[in-house]
Amino acid sequence: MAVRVQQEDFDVGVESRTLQGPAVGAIALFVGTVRSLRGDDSITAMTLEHYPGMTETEISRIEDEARSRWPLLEVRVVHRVGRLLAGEQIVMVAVSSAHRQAAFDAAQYIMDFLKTDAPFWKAEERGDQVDWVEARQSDSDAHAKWQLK
Amino acid sequence: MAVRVQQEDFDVGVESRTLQGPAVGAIALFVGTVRSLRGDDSITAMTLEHYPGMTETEISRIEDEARSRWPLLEVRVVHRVGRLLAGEQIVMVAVSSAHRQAAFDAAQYIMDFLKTDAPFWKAEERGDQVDWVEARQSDSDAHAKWQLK
Amino acid sequence: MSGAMINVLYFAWMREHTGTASEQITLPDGAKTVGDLLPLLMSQSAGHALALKNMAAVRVAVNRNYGDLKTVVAAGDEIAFFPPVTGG
Amino acid sequence: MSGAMINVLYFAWMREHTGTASEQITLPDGAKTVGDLLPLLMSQSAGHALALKNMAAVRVAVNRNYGDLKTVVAAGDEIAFFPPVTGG
Repeated sequence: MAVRVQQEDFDVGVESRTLQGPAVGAIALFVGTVRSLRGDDSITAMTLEHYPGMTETEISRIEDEARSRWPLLEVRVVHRVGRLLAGEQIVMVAVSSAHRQAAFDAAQYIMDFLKTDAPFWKAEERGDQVDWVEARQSDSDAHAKWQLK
Repeated sequence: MAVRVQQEDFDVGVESRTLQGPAVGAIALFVGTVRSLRGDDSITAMTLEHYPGMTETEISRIEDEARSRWPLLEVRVVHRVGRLLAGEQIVMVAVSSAHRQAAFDAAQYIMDFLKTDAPFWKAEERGDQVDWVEARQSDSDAHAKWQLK
Repeated sequence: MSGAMINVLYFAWMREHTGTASEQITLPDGAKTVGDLLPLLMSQSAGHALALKNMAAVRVAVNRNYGDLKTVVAAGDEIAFFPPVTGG
Repeated sequence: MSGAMINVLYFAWMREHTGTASEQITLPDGAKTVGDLLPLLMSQSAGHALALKNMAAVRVAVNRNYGDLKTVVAAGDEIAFFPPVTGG
């Protein structure tokens, strides 16, 4: 299965190599990390929760949509759950294709839909305070732009 | 220096980690590999030559242009030269930013300009035959689209 | 007769408000859709009422597929309520 | 008097055609631009003439910056001729 939800960290180099193959000329990867600095603010950690079963289903559906739009070879999505410290890796989307445009577009498409459709929730820690993150309008906008294409 | 031209292979995981920092939320990476299968055809290896001195200057200029368009944190370009076998990594472009859109756009921009402006040349091996690769119109088109934005 | 059961899940701040991640409820007589379940669910506790009072801010899944208040429910279904997602 | 020297580089198939990666030439009297160098360069060998006959298919750099046939050259300059690039 091309989708993994796990507590453990992942190695982008190892993942990238598993996407290789004789027809592959391009691999696009995206890594999301726990951003500590937020203007004057900073967070020390976050905790990610998800809906087991539905998460994998949704991400596979997003992958299928991407494959219907672009000639992709391999697709790999790894998303961590549990408590992650500032700077840690959260998510990786990696796509291989013969040419770079398809790989870039598909990686971006999968991230945009993952952000709005995959059932994950983040709670951020600022010192002793823990707050659930609110959904961002910019993510809905990024999702919506694909409907126009 | 954010640009390296080298014969040795590189590890995408190691490179990705060096782009991390407290303000980073997104890392976009692209890896180009030696594609063996070309329809009914296949290549066994390629040899890359470049113009030492000018290569680094051109890629640094492309990086500066990208930084003037998007709020980027770290930029890393590694390009291999010499003889590479089918399936080997050729080039990596990696960009970190607070948010994913800037990282994706900048990685794609840098790749598009690297393809048309950085002085590298490829010769492909098919059995005993060695041919210099001709520049692709699609790369000029990818370059040209940025002028419209 | 023993009523038809459905399983209800809550995530993130909705789980915290309701105080439960998962509860079995009996499908009320005449209930056909997710919306028909809300009066019963909101009567479970003050926290349930708070969690479910603004359904415009809540997403619904039925058997792990996105739905809405008009999605049909049947015995054995898994109904999930959760805030807009924030992963990635 | 000893002429002002410039260094000329060739890459990829142009290097193979000319049989040289780098050559020192004396800046011809009155030569002000890259285009003014072509007659001398093309006279070096049949391979040179072949390599430089279709300048629409050739890119030019002067001191490691892109230029064209109208770019001004001076003593000590490094002039490079190469095909459209194919890296990445």
